[in-house]
Amino acid sequence: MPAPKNTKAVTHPESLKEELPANAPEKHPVNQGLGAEEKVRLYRQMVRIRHFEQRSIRVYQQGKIGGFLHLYVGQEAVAAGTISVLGPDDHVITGYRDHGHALMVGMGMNECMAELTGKLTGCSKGKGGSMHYFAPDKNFWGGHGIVGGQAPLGSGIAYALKYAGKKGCCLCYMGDGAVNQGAVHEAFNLASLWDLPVIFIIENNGYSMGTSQARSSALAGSLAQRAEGYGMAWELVNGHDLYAVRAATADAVRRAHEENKPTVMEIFTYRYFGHSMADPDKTYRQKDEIKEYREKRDPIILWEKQLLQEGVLTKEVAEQINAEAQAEADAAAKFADDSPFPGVETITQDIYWEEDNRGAETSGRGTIVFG
Amino acid sequence: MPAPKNTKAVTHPESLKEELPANAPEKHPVNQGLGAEEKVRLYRQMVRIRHFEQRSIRVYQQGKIGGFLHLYVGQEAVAAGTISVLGPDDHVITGYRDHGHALMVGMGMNECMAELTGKLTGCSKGKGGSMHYFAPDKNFWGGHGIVGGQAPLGSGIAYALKYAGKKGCCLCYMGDGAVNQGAVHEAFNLASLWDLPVIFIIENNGYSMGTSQARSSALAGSLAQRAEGYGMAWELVNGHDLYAVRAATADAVRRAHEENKPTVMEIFTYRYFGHSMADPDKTYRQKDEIKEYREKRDPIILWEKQLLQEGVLTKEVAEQINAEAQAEADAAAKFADDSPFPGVETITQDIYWEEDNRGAETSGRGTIVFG
Amino acid sequence: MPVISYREALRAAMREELQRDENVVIMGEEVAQFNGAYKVTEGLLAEFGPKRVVDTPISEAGFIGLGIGASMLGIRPVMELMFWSFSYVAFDQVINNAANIRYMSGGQINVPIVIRGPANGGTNVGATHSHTPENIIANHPGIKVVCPATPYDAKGLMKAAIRDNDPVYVMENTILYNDRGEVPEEDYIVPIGLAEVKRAGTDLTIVAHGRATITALKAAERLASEQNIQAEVVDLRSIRPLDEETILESVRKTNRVLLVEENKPFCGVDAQIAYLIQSKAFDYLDAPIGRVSSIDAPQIYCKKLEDVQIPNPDRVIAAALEVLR
Amino acid sequence: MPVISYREALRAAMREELQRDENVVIMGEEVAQFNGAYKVTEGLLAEFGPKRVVDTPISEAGFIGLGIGASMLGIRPVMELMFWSFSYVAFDQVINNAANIRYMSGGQINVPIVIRGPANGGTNVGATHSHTPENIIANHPGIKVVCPATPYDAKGLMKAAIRDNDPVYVMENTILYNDRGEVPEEDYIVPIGLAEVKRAGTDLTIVAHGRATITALKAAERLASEQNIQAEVVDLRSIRPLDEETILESVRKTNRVLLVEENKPFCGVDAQIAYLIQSKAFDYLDAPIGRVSSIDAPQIYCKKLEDVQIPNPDRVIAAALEVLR
Ligand SMILES: Cc1ncc(C[n+]2csc(CCOP(=O)(O)OP(=O)(O)O)c2C)c(N)n1
Ligand SMILES: Cc1ncc(C[n+]2csc(CCOP(=O)(O)OP(=O)(O)O)c2C)c(N)n1
Ligand SMILES: [Mg+2]
Ligand SMILES: [Mg+2]
Repeated sequence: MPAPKNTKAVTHPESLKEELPANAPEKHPVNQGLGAEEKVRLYRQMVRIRHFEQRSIRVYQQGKIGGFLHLYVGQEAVAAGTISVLGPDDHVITGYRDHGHALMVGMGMNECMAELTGKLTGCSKGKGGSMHYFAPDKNFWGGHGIVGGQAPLGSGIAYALKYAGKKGCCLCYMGDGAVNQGAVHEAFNLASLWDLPVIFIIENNGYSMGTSQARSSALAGSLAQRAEGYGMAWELVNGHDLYAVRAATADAVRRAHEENKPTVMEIFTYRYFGHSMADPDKTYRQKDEIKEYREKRDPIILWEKQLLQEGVLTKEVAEQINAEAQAEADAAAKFADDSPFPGVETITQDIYWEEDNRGAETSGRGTIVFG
Repeated sequence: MPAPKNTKAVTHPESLKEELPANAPEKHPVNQGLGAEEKVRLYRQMVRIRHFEQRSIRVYQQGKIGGFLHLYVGQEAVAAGTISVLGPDDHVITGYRDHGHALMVGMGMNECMAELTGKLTGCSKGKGGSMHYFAPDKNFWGGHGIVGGQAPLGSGIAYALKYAGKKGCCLCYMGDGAVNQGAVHEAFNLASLWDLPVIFIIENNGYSMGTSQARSSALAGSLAQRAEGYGMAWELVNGHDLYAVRAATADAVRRAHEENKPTVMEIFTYRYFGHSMADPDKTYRQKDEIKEYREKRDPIILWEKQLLQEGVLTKEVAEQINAEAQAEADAAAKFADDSPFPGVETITQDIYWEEDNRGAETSGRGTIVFG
Repeated sequence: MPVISYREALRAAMREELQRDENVVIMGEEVAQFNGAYKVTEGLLAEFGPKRVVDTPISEAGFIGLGIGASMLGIRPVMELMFWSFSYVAFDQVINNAANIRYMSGGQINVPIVIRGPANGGTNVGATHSHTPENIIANHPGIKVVCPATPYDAKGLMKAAIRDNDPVYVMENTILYNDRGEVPEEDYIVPIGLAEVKRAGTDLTIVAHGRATITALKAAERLASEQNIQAEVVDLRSIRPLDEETILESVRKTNRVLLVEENKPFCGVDAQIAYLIQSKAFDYLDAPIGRVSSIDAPQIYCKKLEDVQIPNPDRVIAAALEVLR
Repeated sequence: MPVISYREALRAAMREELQRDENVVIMGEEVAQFNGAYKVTEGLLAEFGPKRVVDTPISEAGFIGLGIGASMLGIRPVMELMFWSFSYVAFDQVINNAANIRYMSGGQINVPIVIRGPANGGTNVGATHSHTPENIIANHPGIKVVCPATPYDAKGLMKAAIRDNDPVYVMENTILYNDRGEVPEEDYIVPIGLAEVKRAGTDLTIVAHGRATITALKAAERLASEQNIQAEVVDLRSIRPLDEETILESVRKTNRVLLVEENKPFCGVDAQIAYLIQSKAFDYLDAPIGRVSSIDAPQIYCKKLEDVQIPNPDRVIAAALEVLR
């Protein structure tokens, strides 16, 4: 087993007080090779995620989105950093807090916003909703609502890649609370036993709904350290630092591509909003804690500072990028508004491939769908 | 986390070549305090388990037992060693390979044999069978057929003991293959998070059906070491040595009683027969391996030798004990033979407590059972 | 009588039983410090403390199995599933361990556990979160299943469930949580296994359970005012045990039946009721039994369509008229 | 035509599909090196090697979820559950992930997985190992369920299942594994969603599936020889999609119906069939629909009683005579 680099346990809110020791991630080849344009592009991508979500809050408050809306605000560097190092044969699957990943794999704000409002133009034709975005054409396999349920699927995607002889891997995201689901443990064992190119990414934002990590998980040091029990490599990562996220991901991707070996990455991050829009966020953490993270650890502010310092970004360009992202989000909201709802007949479509593609050669005649 | 004593990885068939390092378990207080009579009693108990099971093979071959019959032969020191250190508030739960535990908690051969043949006089009135023995009056909560499904139950028994303020614990047994079930992982986390007095005992006999441990479990060192990921104490134990089993169990029981802390014990043992009577045992291990274990590691032979050496047992007494056990098993087979089958009316009994105990004050009137 | 919400009624039941019996423990995700994902358990931690009201990790198989184990020794756990949909990750524990241990032990052990939480669609959360498993769970002997439709029944059935010595699964409905109704302050239970005629009528029997009862009652009012049709509405309340007699009595009176449920139709509860009625009241039937269920597709996200997918008064009325044709 | 066993028929189907399509993978506990717990996959590892025939740890949720994930990318996994009873520890994967992903993705993804294994009682292994979940699984739209009763159907349905682009769950029966029958060597499939009249008759329709079909056929022979009653036996073969037309056609001819299944009765498949028949052939029914299911208790261990609990020809004949009274 490769020796893990950061074995120090850092949990919330300690990660506020003390940053994870980092091995000069900016010097990592994956970051060294980054051009100015790409750095600004990463900034733009994070900003777009944030504006999309902030705009979705308003759409929700207007009553146009029902059900759940789990915001990613504060966690942008995780999706941006991890997905930005992927190649054409690398794939992504995640839980219900999926907007950031969706935009990063290249889904458009329009189809994403329209999905939230249940419109026909949504990425899932209004059938999946916020928790269930999908874009297989962009190697994005969802958006899954059952906590931890995507872990076996992610291993399966990796299995298929290996089976087909691709040099690819699957990033499989989950929350800190998800790690206590049985399916995750079974997926860990299978991934390590069969040498699958899957990277389990624990987005540790300190809480599962209203439960702090300390109240949900028994630990020796960190959640990722459980990987040791399966002989799997693991890593703790500062999720507020884009360079750090990219560096660690690049190492894990290399391990997957070259050795077909899985990794568990635990990325420390933070969500500013409640668990979902339905969470009044009053019982389980202090407003001060949120404020401190916002001020000291905001991944976008930190990256902006970094780029300003490096001289690849100016205040003006940053403002312009923000203005464009806001305009794009506004346009997406309008697009969603203007889009039609799906017709009643769609309720019974997309259930079975064989029904949707029924032709002369389809031989079954059973009644599949009845009203 | 208490430092585990044996961190050396020993898996089958290495455990044949090399014994686990032991810290002179015979000197452990729990063994030092053992009188001659008690030592002979332990011998008798192991011998009784073996004769019961060997007799059950004949009953099976006579066609009087159907379904599954999972034999414990070879593993006797595990049940004998662990259960012999328990007190009145300590409880036991296990999987389907449950005959050894059942006899050790004090269940009679008669009710056990009659259960195998589906008789009314069986411990579960012929309703549970080989995999589902129960004796709550003896703190024995089964006998469970779904691999790993008993792990949460065992934690729950420990939870109840703690809730009621008892100084007791629950021994929860499972096989080496069971550790890869999600429910086991969830139970591990809960037990450690909530400080439950449960002792998970992995009876590592090297195989889950026809799958060697190496083909089912990804490991750093040992299965028990996974406990570390939950901040739980763990221990590797030589299951062929009764003193070693007792010493390690006594430590874990103390930890449970005094600190309300769980432990994972991995006990190396071996089964001589196939997975169940239905297993032709031809594909996954060599006959030589079985022979070597039988000759070099048989827990009963080793204990007999030990006691002969200590001078607390003579060849004659040993033979007499064997003869008595055999006679007892023969009598149990006859008892089972002579016992009546349950009547058809019993099919719909024992489903609901409220039905079985329906009285004037029972207010529901719904039809619960229909033919 | 005080008028309180369905949510408050459930909470009152739990509070009273926590007071009455020191072995009652409330357990589940976010039930304690967060005051419940739907605030059903609000205030219970403050009143009873952390020994009696316990937050769990997201480990449904683990904590439900733990509750079953504890119940074998006499603890009476009342476990919240944030959604009954999540019973699918704990299905083995929910079925095998809760339903079979009494039987397999020849009656030596009983499992007095309650599992409760919402089991409904209609809240715009998509297919994974909108299962209504009363039928698939009630398929298994050894388990009891109740689906209260009103605050009165919610409290009475919950108290009966907690006192019951068998596993009782209470399937609530988030859309009903704010519904208000009269609920006595005195101790009472609604016996498990008793249906109730929620509206008397002569022309047609509508059998429903859970929120479908409310839908059926609305439809019945409109049938009366708009069409002068008097529908009798039988609320099952308890799915298993099932009160066959109350159903059959009504059918023998009206001779026409419409079954309404929010379940998916294939092998739904109403399939069983249809079998029952044709089997035991065949000669009383003047027309085929009608049925309104959720449209047979995974639950759709789009709220506008989900409101069509789930039975609504319009669909019930149309089906009733069909049965009366 | 060669006469082979049900077991061999299943194996032949898998072997032929392994040869035909390099994306077909056999996976499950003990399917490879051990040659299958029931020897259904015997010889496949030797013939196709460890890339195509894969042993798994005892992690049903894990490996079935893995299979579903792989199937989204075009692998066609044929997963063995040693018992369908063990689907309960994988229920979330079996239902939510397999049945809903196509729908929730707006049709962008399909899940061409097959899950197969025995789903039956009658083998003296007790309640936890004797579930027959065809009804509870078929309750969920998005899934297909088939229950072959003969070697011919076993091979034809298995091949159809593997070629199908949707999740198809094949529920076999250990007691049938040694049954022998004629099975063509040429390539053929039995279309999913087609019932078959396995015995023509005029006096009574018996609808059955799985091993209950064999029981029904035995009963029908005895009814003919002992009572001169000609029963028509309709074998559903496919539970979902359900071939309503074949059932209704038979009912319209005989006007009397008996439903036989090994399932527990409450919300069983036959509850749904009863609803269907009374709904669409109400005027053709001369008597209430009869029903024989397993006696409604957890599966009993005692073999002598289990043989009574499960439908047998005696019980079927008695019920048939009742329907014909
Ligand atoms: C099996 C299951 N149990 C419970 C839930 C309800 N639920 C949704 S998200 C969540 C908290 C998850 O927390 P975490 O894994 O830390 O992810 P985060 O929300 O912080 O991103 C819970 C309890 C669910 N969706 N699935
Ligand atoms: C969930 C589940 N999957 C599969 C099985 C079938 N099965 C019974 S025992 C067994 C092997 C278990 O091996 P192990 O845990 O090592 O225990 P051992 O039999 O060696 O005592 C299997 C696969 C089962 N009973 N339950
Ligand atoms: Mg979290
Ligand atoms: Mg083993």
